[in-house]
Amino acid sequence: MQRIGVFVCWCGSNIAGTVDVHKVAEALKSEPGVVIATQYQYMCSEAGQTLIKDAIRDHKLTGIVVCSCSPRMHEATFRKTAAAAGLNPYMVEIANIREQCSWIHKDMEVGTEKAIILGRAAIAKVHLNAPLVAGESPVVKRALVIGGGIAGIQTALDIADAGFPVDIVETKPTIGGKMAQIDKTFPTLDCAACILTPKMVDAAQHDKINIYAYSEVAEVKGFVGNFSVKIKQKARMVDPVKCTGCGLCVEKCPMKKVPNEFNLGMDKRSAIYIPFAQAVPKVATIDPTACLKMKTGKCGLCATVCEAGAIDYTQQDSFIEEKYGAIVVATGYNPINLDQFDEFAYNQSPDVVTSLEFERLTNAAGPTAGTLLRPSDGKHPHTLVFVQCVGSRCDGAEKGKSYCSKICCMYTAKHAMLCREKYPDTEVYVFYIDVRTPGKNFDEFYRRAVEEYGVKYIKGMVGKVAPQADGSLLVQASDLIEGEQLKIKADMVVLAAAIEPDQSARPLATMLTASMDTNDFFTEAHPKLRPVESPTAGVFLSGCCQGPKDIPETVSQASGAAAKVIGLLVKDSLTCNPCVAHSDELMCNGCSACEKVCPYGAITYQDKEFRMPDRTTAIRRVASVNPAVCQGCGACTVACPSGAMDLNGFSNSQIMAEVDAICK
Amino acid sequence: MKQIKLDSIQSLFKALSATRTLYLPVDTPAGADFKKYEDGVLWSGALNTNRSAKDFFFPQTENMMDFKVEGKTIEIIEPIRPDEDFVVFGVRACDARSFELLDKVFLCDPVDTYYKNRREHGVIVTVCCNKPAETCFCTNFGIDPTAPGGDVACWQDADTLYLQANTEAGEALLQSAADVLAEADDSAADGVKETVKAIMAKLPIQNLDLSAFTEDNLLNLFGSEQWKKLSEACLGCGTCTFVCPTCQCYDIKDFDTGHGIQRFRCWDSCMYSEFTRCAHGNPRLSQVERFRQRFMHKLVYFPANNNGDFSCVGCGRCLAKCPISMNIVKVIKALGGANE
Amino acid sequence: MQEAMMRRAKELLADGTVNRVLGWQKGEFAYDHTPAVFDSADQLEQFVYDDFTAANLSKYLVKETKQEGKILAFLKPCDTYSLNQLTKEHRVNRDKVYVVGIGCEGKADVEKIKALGIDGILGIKAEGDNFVVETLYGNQTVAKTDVLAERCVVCKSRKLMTYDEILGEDGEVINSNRFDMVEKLENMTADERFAFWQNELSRCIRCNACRNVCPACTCEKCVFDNVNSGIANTAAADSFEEKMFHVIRAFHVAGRCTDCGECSRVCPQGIPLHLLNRKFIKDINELYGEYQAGEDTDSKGPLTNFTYDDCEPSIVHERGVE
Amino acid sequence: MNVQETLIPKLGVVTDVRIDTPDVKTFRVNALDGGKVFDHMPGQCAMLSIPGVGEAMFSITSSPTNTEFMEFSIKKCGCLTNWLHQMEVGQQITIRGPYGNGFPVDTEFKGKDLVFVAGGIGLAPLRSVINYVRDNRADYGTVDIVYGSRSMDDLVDYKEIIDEWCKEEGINVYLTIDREQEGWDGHVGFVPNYVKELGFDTNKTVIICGPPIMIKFTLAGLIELGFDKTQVYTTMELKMKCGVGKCGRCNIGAKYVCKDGPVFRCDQLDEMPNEY
Amino acid sequence: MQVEKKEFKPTIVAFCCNWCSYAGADLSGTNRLNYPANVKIIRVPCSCRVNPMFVLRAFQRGADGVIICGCHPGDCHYTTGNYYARRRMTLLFSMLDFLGIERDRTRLEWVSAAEGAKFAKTMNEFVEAVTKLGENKRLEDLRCKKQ
Repeated sequence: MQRIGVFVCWCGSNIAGTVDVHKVAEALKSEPGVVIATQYQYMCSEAGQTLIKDAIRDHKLTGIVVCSCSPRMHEATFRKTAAAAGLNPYMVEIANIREQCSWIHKDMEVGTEKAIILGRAAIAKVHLNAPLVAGESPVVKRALVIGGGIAGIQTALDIADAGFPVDIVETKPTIGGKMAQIDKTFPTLDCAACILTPKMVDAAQHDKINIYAYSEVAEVKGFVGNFSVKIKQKARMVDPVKCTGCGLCVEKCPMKKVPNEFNLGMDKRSAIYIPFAQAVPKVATIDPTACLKMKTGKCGLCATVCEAGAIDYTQQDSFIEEKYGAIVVATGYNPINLDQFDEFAYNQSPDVVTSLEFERLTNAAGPTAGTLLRPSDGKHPHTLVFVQCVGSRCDGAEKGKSYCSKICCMYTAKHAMLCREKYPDTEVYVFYIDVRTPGKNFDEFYRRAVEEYGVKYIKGMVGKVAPQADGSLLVQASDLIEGEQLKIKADMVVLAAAIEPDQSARPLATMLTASMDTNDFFTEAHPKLRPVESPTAGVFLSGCCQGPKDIPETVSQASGAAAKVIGLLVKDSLTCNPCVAHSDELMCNGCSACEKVCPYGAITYQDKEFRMPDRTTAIRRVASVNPAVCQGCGACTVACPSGAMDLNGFSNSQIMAEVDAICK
Repeated sequence: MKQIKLDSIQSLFKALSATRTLYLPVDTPAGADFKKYEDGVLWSGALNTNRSAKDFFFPQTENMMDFKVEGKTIEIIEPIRPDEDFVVFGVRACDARSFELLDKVFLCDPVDTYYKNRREHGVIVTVCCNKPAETCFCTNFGIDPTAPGGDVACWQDADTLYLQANTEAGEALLQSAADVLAEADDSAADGVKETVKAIMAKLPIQNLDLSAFTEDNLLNLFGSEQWKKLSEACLGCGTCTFVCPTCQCYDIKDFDTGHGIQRFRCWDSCMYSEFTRCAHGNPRLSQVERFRQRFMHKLVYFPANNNGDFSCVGCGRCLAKCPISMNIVKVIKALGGANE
Repeated sequence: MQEAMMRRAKELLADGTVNRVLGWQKGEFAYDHTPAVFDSADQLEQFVYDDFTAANLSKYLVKETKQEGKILAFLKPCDTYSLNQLTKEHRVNRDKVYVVGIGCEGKADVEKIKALGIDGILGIKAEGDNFVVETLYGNQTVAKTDVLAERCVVCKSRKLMTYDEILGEDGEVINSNRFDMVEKLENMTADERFAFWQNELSRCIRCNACRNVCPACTCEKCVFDNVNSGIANTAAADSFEEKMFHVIRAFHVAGRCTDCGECSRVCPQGIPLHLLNRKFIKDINELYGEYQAGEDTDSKGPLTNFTYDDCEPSIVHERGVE
Repeated sequence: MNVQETLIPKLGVVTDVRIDTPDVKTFRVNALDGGKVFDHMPGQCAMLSIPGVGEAMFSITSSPTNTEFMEFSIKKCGCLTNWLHQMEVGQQITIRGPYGNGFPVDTEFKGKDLVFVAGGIGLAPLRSVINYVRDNRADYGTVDIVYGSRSMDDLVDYKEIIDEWCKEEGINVYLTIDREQEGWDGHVGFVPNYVKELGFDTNKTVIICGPPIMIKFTLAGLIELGFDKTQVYTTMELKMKCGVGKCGRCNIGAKYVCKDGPVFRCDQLDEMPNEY
Repeated sequence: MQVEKKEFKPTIVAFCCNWCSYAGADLSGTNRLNYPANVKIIRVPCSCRVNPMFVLRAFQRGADGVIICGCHPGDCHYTTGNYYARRRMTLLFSMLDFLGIERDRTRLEWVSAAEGAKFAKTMNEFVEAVTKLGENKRLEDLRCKKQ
């Protein structure tokens, strides 16, 4: 039985105007456990708080109920008051008799009666309150960034500049990501490499940044402030420390017929390779599926020519374990596979290319050294057709994505414009559903493409691209504005393929217990207010893994995520919300229902030995809640059939006691 | 002996229900159960009801008293005890015997006044079982369904019901329905009795060897290895206890109604894991122990305290209703022979 | 079949694959077989398998897989759904069970035989499509289909969902009309539905047989047994409590119930409890897409899942009869 | 007496609360109009209840010879006892009883030398007998009391023991605690061992109450000393609901603890199944 | 003499999530938007904290209507809580309907922190609907009725 004090606030006339506060205090005095019930003009005032503090001490109160304004207003105030008087702050309950009573009811009798009932409910609840102590968990002052594209690099640089060590894990042999493959950037037409590579170098040279290239995250354990991550370093067959990146091995490698993924397979590379000239780390990598030595055991030429002695054919995948306080996901995107879009003849003609391939074809470091040539015959194309929304905004269709890929309108305008600028003899058509240009200088950019560069924008969809015997492509399309069917004989067709999250995102999300939407984009903690955080505490989102975005947006989100990470890492420890779920291990079935509904991944299972009722011991699978991660929503408490899961501060019995008090 | 034609049996029910509440077995969507007689309610032809007739004297839940608690003071409000006279018609011999067994528990010192009060207000009309089932084994406990007992015993042939008062209350009851009853020869029901006796002789569960179940053998039986195997499939539900006419364990609980505390008692089952749990532990932690308790109670403990009377009447309800078909007959057969 | 099963059980015991066998033991009568664990070939002489071995054995595996060694379990198709669900919920260690799946053509319900007015059953022999029932009052012949258990009449699947080997023929998922009764109730007026359930549930004696037999109800401690839960009760003191018990129980197994029908089979008062579970299954199928609990061991159950465009609860107003 | 008087409780009021140990309090209970709620014999029990919280059986700690009030020494171990421990003077409770057989103080014990062996809260039921014997001193022989607890602070009724029992002629008090403790210069060690060390004359009658494990080892020690089980009495505790042998809960074999017990002679226990 | 019939005032329990609906209720107070006093609010962290047990408990203890309010789908403070609540309550309400309990006794409504007016309107509508149904008879516990 608690010793409860009830404090009814007048709030001037705000409450006392329609609630007879004296009567409320008088009525609540006879409730079980109430040892003092009093009223005062302003409970939140210095004098009011003193009254509460004195009562706590004088009457040895174990719980207090304040009948006043909304707990959203002054719950924190009165908790502090209680704490100051030596009472656990979670032994305070507020009965909201202002916003939810005096302000909505005009009749004194009605308001008073309701206030008494609300007071009773709060008393019934406080009877079952238990003192709660906020736990603390230490923060490891190191961040992990997963993905080394522009998003990851920017996040890492910002965190590192604030003085915290950062590791970047990149699955490719080099960082740089998609931006490294891009030629120019809209709307300014800067050279992508010119602005990206310095950042890559900055990252590489930053004493707080450590890059694990050609590596993957293998396992994530722990929680905010204290993640433990296992990183798999894939075998490169080249010692990255010894390798000087001289490129001699690449030159001498006899196996030179490997499709070059950096150029999207449009040219070949050798079995030992450095993806591109500005790669970071600039270290060679042996492709074991192509290397003659690895496949047949015969060759070993690279080892012979390597002066640094960096080649090591026996190298194995290795694992590193590291602790982090925060994890940033920056896994980026890929264009979708176009196998399902047969109407565009992508698989039938080499002259039908994706926009990213087109980037490589116009890039000075690309397979054609920057000259726009048709992949099929290396001739200069004259008529180019750009098709927008290939796989984007396919609502209801069985193929493609329902969302807008966001960047296609602008890069297509860029491609079309560059085409016309470099090769004025070309005719450039762009087929679109809508042109979406909501960004700084975006619409101006698009209008320049149309007005200054004479790109022919046609609202309509391409129905079919048919390769012709003469090597040309017959594009059949409809012009929705003119209402006519068009047939265009094109030399090249460029498809603005939809973008989708990288394949690695889904398994990573599982490891991180971070939630994803149906398109495999990571969900943010709040779509408006917490767009750079995952609902899983300590996991942050940067770049296209959260949704399609262009470079400036990516960079700003990257910096945003970095700011959040820094905000976390500057703390020495995290104070946990004590109103979290907890599992009664004796009743837990280990069925995983709670784990499945937890948005934060706060619930884990372990096999524990128990003494069973029949005097035997048994190993049982039981849930445990990490109070540092749990946010206290209570979803698990209802998912749990046995009632083993309960929520501090809002326990089953507390809520039922309130129900009982209200209904009686 | 009195008689009435079956086709005018409704007039008997009307007459009986005129002065008191009449309960009789009525068909429900699944089996028969005792229901209050109202116009047009038909007497079920079923051999036995799903629930036993013990409800009438020992209902599943019964309000014992109320409390008003205010501050430090308590007020005890005694319940209003039902004072309505009632008659239960159609009780079988086995259930009729169960009342005698319940009496031994509830009417021994100190008397349970709740039970006693109901018992004093009830009149029992039994009916001879014309078509015993394979699950019937009442004869093992000395019950003769052709002499079903109660305040009034009845026999039924193809078209007539014969009634014989056994007690003063029974006489009074028949008197109250004298208008619809005709006189009958005392031997009128002998034919029915003979037929039933002949059928009884063919019942599959007869001559159960109960000789092992004595107080002397208590520790032997208690320690038997058989319990583990017998109880292995037991689900720990309370079906057997709740359909049993002689199970009488109860719980006393308080319920906060929001405007007072109601103290009620309700059936409880020794098969339930919570039955003996208390603040400092539980002496019967496993289902084996609980299962053993139930059968030891029926076959050994109860007889030890009650002149050797077994606390089973062979009604066969547990045989028919146990979800896993484990029952007292299987237990008797397993243990009866196993011990000297 | 019984012979084949006994033979196989003895083989598997002999070669050490398993050390125990979960099956059924011969009863007192022709129809009252008890689930049992056999640990020797000798004991297996008591093994029985026929039209009356109806109990779903999967729940026993919760307890049994905590013991040493592997156990052989003979499971009917509906039992395998339960086992899958239990495996999914980590209640049963699937590695410690050797499942011999047995084809099933449906089980007979002795209550249905009795309901035909056949009393004093001394023996039941299967002869082709019929049962010859020997009784105290003479022999009678009934068609098997007439006494098929209700749950088997509307059987949803005769396909084994998980097994290590099969004895007999594996069947198919059946497009059954198991929701007919639920639909019939849905089409009644609210008053009629209330009257129907009032009549059914008022017979409940809170014996907990439905809960204790249910393979989805394997809680370490049921909320209704836990004095601290605030809703614990042993016997219903008011008609509200039966409703509370059955609604909450149905809710706790919603999305997990495999519709094995054990609850209705064991109810001593013959309450069609499976209709409550089936109502949830029907709702889930209609509102959230077809879902059959026990079909697999890794899918997310409908109540631990959602989509952004799920219907609102107000849909209740738009369906069925007010 | 019928159940109307036993199942329906009487009202009592707490007139004094004494803190004995950190988890044991002794409550003095009177009828609402003063005096005792009912009379009882040593070793008998009563059902105490707070409506809405619960009802449980407690042994009556005070002696029947005390005509003014009853006392209950209650250890905090569950929902109801937690609640009872929060009670203040003036709190009403419901009480029904007396239940059980009690100790055979007027028959078997008469004229005998008595040895009381208690551990922890196990002193509660024995205190009633001890004080009864003290008040009828002439009827009994010598009295030895062996009482042990985990620590000095856990000795119930320490004050009464020191101030009254120890000072009384013909009563020998032997106190012991489980482990060495500052401020304690008495015996240290477990009760069963201490009993063996003391080695009582085997014609005495022994009354034991305490944790089951203590009873078990003390009994074994007594038998070693040459005692017969018929000379040893103990008192049991099980879950009880009705107190009148009808609710079916507290049976050990064919005996109901609430009615046939709680006091049993140790040879009787041998005839009962080991289910307690 | 005319017997004055006491006007039926239903007891309504409203479970409101802390972040949206409870704030919405506060706002309707701040804006002095009237709704009947028989609505009593219980604050829960999220609509997904509402256990079907609580709803039944309320009816048992004498509530005539139970309403659950949470953040709009997509706005849940805990991102997904209200989606679970939506499924749970849909199934619960459907089951209660199946048992013949009046549909208008239960309701789930999404009310944001800005929707003070919607909160008041919803409560007014709900109280009106429940008043029309009269006393809760089908899910009552006779013991809890006021004598």
